[in-house]
Amino acid sequence: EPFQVKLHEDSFHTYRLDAPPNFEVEVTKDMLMTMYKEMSTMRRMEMAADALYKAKLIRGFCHLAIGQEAIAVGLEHAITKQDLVITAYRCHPFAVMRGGTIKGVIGELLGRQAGMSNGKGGSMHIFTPNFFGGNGIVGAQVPVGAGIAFAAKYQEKPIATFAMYGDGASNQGQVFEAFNMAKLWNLPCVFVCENNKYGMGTSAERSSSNTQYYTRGDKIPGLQVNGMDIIAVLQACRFAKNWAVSGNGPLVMEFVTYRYGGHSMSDPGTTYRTREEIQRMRSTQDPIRGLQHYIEEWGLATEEELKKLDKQAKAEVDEAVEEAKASPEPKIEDLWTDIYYKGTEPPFMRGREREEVHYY
Amino acid sequence: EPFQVKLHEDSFHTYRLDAPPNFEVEVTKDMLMTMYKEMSTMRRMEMAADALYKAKLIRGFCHLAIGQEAIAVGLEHAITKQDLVITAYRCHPFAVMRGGTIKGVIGELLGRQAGMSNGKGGSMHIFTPNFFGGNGIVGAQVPVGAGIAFAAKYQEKPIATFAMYGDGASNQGQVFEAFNMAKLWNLPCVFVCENNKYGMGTSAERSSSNTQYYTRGDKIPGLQVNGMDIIAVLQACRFAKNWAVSGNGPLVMEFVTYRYGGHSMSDPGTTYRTREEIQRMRSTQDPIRGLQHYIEEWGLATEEELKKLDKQAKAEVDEAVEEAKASPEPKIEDLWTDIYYKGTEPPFMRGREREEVHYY
Amino acid sequence: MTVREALNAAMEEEMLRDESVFIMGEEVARYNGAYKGLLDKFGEKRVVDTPITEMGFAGLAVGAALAGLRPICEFMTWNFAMQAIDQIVNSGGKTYYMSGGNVPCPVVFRGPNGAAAGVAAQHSQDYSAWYGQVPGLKVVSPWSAEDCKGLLKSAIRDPNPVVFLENEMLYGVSFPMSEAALRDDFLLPIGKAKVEREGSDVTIVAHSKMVTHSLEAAELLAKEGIKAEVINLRSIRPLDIDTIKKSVKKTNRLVTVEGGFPAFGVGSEICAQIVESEAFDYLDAPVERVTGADVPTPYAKNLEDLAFPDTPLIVKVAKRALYRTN
Amino acid sequence: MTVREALNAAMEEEMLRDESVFIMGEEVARYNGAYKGLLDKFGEKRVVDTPITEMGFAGLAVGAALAGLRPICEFMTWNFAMQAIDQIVNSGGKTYYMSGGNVPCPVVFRGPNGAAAGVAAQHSQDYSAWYGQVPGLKVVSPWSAEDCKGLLKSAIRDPNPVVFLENEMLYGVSFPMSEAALRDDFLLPIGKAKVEREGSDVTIVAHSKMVTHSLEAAELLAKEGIKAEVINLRSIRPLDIDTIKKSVKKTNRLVTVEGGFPAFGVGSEICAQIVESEAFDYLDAPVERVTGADVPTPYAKNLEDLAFPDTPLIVKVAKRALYRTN
Ligand SMILES: Cc1ncc(C[n+]2csc(CCOP(=O)(O)OP(=O)(O)O)c2C)c(N)n1
Ligand SMILES: Cc1ncc(C[n+]2csc(CCOP(=O)(O)OP(=O)(O)O)c2C)c(N)n1
Ligand SMILES: [Mg+2]
Ligand SMILES: [Mg+2]
Repeated sequence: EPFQVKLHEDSFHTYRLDAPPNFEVEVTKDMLMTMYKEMSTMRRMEMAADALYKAKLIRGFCHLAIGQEAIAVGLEHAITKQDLVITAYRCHPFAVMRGGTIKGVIGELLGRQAGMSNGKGGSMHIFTPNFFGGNGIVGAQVPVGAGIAFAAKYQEKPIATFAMYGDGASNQGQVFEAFNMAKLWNLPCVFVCENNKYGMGTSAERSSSNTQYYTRGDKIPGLQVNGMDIIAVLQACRFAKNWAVSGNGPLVMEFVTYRYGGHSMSDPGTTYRTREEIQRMRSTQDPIRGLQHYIEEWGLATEEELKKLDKQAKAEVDEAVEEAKASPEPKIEDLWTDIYYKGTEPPFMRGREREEVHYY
Repeated sequence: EPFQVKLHEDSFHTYRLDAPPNFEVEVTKDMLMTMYKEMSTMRRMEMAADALYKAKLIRGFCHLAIGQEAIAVGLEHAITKQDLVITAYRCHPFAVMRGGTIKGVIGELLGRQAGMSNGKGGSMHIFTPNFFGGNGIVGAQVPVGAGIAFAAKYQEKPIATFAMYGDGASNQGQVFEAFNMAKLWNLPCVFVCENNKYGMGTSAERSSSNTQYYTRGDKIPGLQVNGMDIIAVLQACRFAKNWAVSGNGPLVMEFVTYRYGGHSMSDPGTTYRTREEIQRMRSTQDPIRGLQHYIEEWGLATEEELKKLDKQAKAEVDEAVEEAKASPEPKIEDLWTDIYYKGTEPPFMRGREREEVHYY
Repeated sequence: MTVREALNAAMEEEMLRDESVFIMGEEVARYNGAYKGLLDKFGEKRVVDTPITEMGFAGLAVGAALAGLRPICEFMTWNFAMQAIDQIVNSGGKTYYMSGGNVPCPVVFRGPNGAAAGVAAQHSQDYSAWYGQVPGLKVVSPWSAEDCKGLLKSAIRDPNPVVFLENEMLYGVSFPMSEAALRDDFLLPIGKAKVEREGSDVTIVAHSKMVTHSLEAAELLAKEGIKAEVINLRSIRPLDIDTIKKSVKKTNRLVTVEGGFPAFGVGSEICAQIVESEAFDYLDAPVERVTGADVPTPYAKNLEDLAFPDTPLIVKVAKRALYRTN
Repeated sequence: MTVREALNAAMEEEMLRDESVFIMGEEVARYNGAYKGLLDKFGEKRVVDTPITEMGFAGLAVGAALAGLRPICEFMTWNFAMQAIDQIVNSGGKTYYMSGGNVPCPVVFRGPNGAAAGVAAQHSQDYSAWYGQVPGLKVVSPWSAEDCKGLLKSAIRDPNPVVFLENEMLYGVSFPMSEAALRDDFLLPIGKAKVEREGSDVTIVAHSKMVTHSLEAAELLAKEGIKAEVINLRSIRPLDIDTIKKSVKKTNRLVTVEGGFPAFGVGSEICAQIVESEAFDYLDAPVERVTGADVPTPYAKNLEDLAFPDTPLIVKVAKRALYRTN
């Protein structure tokens, strides 16, 4: 039951690439419905986080990906569980899509034992066996991602590594250092810029002398993708994965996307951009509404059927939130675990004064 | 008595530049003779350093610019004393050309009071009022150079800043960070890559995924220059200076050059490249012989007259070496000066044990 | 006046006074308006939003300083300044010496240091001791609004590179300001500690936010008849050991308090210097260090609470220094 | 066997033992052949010359470790690692904790630390205390060839990020090797100090090159009838305070010796921990710190000589700890 759909001609732009990905995309109804449901769930999860933050149950930093759902979801449908992904702090949907759970993510945000990092990492630091976080230092994850790709090549695994970063992060010197090594050594690394137009309050043009992020890899070919169209994302990620595992070396991929909310929970998100801009993006580019439109247009499901999925998504998230809330705080002794690998700790570690000493 | 000469058509290559510098160059006999003499003197000075190092009078690191003389000398004839220059550790000729003295450089290498940094900096750290060193950390001087250009723009001074770095350094992330800010803010900064083909033992192709260094500034225009032809260097630097002061923002300039000796005194320089390669460069590309050839071809002076200049150069250097050698070591109390600006020191500083205390 | 207002006032006054002073950093100009006033007053030439390139813009600030400007280079937090630490230490801190005194570098690096609430391990480190180790740098760690105003103004005027370590959790805290501190010629000397509270029984030395806890602890101790002297260190380098020694000679007991990791920290150095000095003979109890715990900062609130000193802990340790156990 | 040979042997043995071990860094493969043998034996896949991009390749090493390899990431010197310190500390040192123990990071960062001869301020810093401050890292500072072999092998096998601080001036120095140390199963435990020379009058604790000077000093002291015990610290984190305490209880005097800056240094921490411990009561004299001077390292020989401890200085301070002045 796979069938072909055709992407809008503006979906891709290329740089030093012989040909863009095929505009004819093979999909199945199942896949599209699943992607719809997953995007809807991811949005619900982020909205739940928003509410929990406002209820003061989540502390510190919390960066939501509302508006950017097509990327985490579309990517996952194009790659396998063996492929590897790393990103920055805006990581919740990736963590869930890559083998985590909503309960695990929300639990982490709440700082509970159910959290995927046992409550020790918080919003920015969530990992799964094929997802290397969740990293708090802007840009630092990019060479780390190149290293993951280096390991894959070294171990001769036929997989791709996706190293993701933002438009703001794209100017960090270590991103260029990673590009250079990846190209020199032909690493199977896909560098992925999620260009959501702003790094905190700084618009792309004010941070980057070249805002065509897909062209910034110098000798590395580049591909710009409409990151608000999940089918374009899917097709681009299939292309990128195939590119990497075929021995072509690195690729720089740019998803043009948008975050609806502020940079983090403490940012209203409206001092450096207009409300109209946000409203326009929401109403004309939304990835979930976009896929809904396709599904309905292609007669795969009705609005009611999709609404049902939305409801399921909400129920799933609500349940996960309740479960996460029910989870206790980390055990006090866990202050001392995971500093060093179990069994290789020093004999003891010091607390805040000489009598607070933990012996292993 | 100025006259026009014509550069070889291979002297320049451009990137995102509408037109290369004019291949017709205006020169005078005086200027050419001076440049000849200066290159010859710089080479003598570096050879003197080589000998002093081998005699164990110079310690630590010592990086010589033999083979690369056309750059420091050619640049100086294209710019004014108000323009500003910063480079890495291979800095002796720049220090002299920019207002220092041979005695001051050799004195610094010997660690004497006559040294331009009073013996405290050594070979890598020599400064003048319009030359900001002499910097030991590969690549770090590039954003510093952008900052110098930033200051010039801020102060509305009609000058150019030349921020120099090597082919090895060109991969450092902070070089790209500096490019980006310079382009964003339209800084009057000329980024100058002295591509001498190797960073220590690593050839350009093994360190850089793109070895056309003049094309690595992305949106910044670039100019590649034959760095072994001092007239090409001269013309390119005039162009670059004019570019910067005309409000065009940054430029990336690459001088293709060669170092004859090892990376530093501890490197024989023959394990990672062939003796034939070095011999070929010396015999076909030498900047001093090249200028000699022009001078003789254009009938400006005879071989004997040039030999006389060489002798003068040698005598000058010999004398400076003797003077530098006669200079005493720094005063012991100077261990404590220049840590903080005079008059703003802490009341005291600690030596190696509690009784070694210096009071200001 | 809040600490944030005091910092803004210091910058504004110095920018008015000296054309060559400017501020640069991430989101210093347009974002949610922490410095909106400065941008409006001085424009984008002197209030410069940078890309997220710490190493690059710190290097740029150093270059601008070498060339005659007086940059105030802000890091969103000092954690991110780790990316720029080579520029701060090697280009900023050592050039004056290496140049034999030819090239001064009058730059201020500033931003919040240490932990904020709930921001986990990568965003919570205290760098006082690292920068404090480097000759050529001056390192300031202010506490109150008065500290911030007087010391930041001095830092901007100082011809040396100054590392200015603020505390995120103090930004919104209000402090009384003296008449003098409100004036635009108010300067505090870098390298001088301040006795915030006099006492005769035990000396508590702290810096930054830990001064708050130490004063609270002193208040609680007073209720039990213990007179604690609280010293606000203000500067990490130069370290005002004389003020501490003088106090120790009076109280004969010393407790250091800091939010950073315990090892190789501020307390360790103070302890070592006291032990080395004539004040050693005045000690009636071993020097006690209260510090952050030796763990990467955990996110969860209950663990985080155990990672940093609080008032009761200082009380407990101070009493131990007095051999009183309850 | 020289220190350089010992380091090479450690790497070669571990590379033979474990396919996932590889070495990367600037000029580790082709340049003048410090590791020529390794390149010939293991090829360019496992002996990787990198571009001069410290932050990038340190991050790459961390990533490779997270993904299951065991990288040995060499810095040409630790001074250049300042550009990479964020990757070492934040990505390398904190990920295991932040992931709740899900993502270990078995990487070794190594290279020469502290001063070499005549290389001036930017190339001479000692980073022991900085890295030593960070929970999540292990920090080793070996002295002899045996130290280097046994500790580097342990570091490579350790599932935690290890910072391995060598000394340029020791590379060419030969040390005797025990039978056991020559074997390929020779491991030394990270976190244990070694008593290099027993004595009963004064304890001298040193690390890296300062162990050489301390042993020389002990020899000279012996001629005057003073029996110095010399402890080679070997590890900076964990710091083996128990071995030091034991010695202090015997000798009642403690002198620390290091090449780094004095403030917030290794000696400061040892002093603070001793003062805090029961060993305090055994001290018959204040703890003495011998350190590098508080100056950016000068180039000129006569000044450089005054910037670092030497044997006579240690003798002098040890005698002072014994209240003997000649
Ligand atoms: C090295 C570093 N500098 C600054 C920050 C603070 N910071 C966190 S996110 C951010 C903006 C990043 O923007 P972008 O890369 O576009 O990602 P987005 O938030 O849009 O997803 C900044 C400045 C940081 N975490 N790390
Ligand atoms: C950050 C840093 N890494 C490494 C070094 C060691 N090092 C000094 S010079 C050099 C090679 C630089 O090559 P290049 O930039 O081509 O300059 P060249 O020596 O050819 O003039 C290296 C690796 C250093 N000084 N700083
Ligand atoms: Mg963004
Ligand atoms: Mg080179």
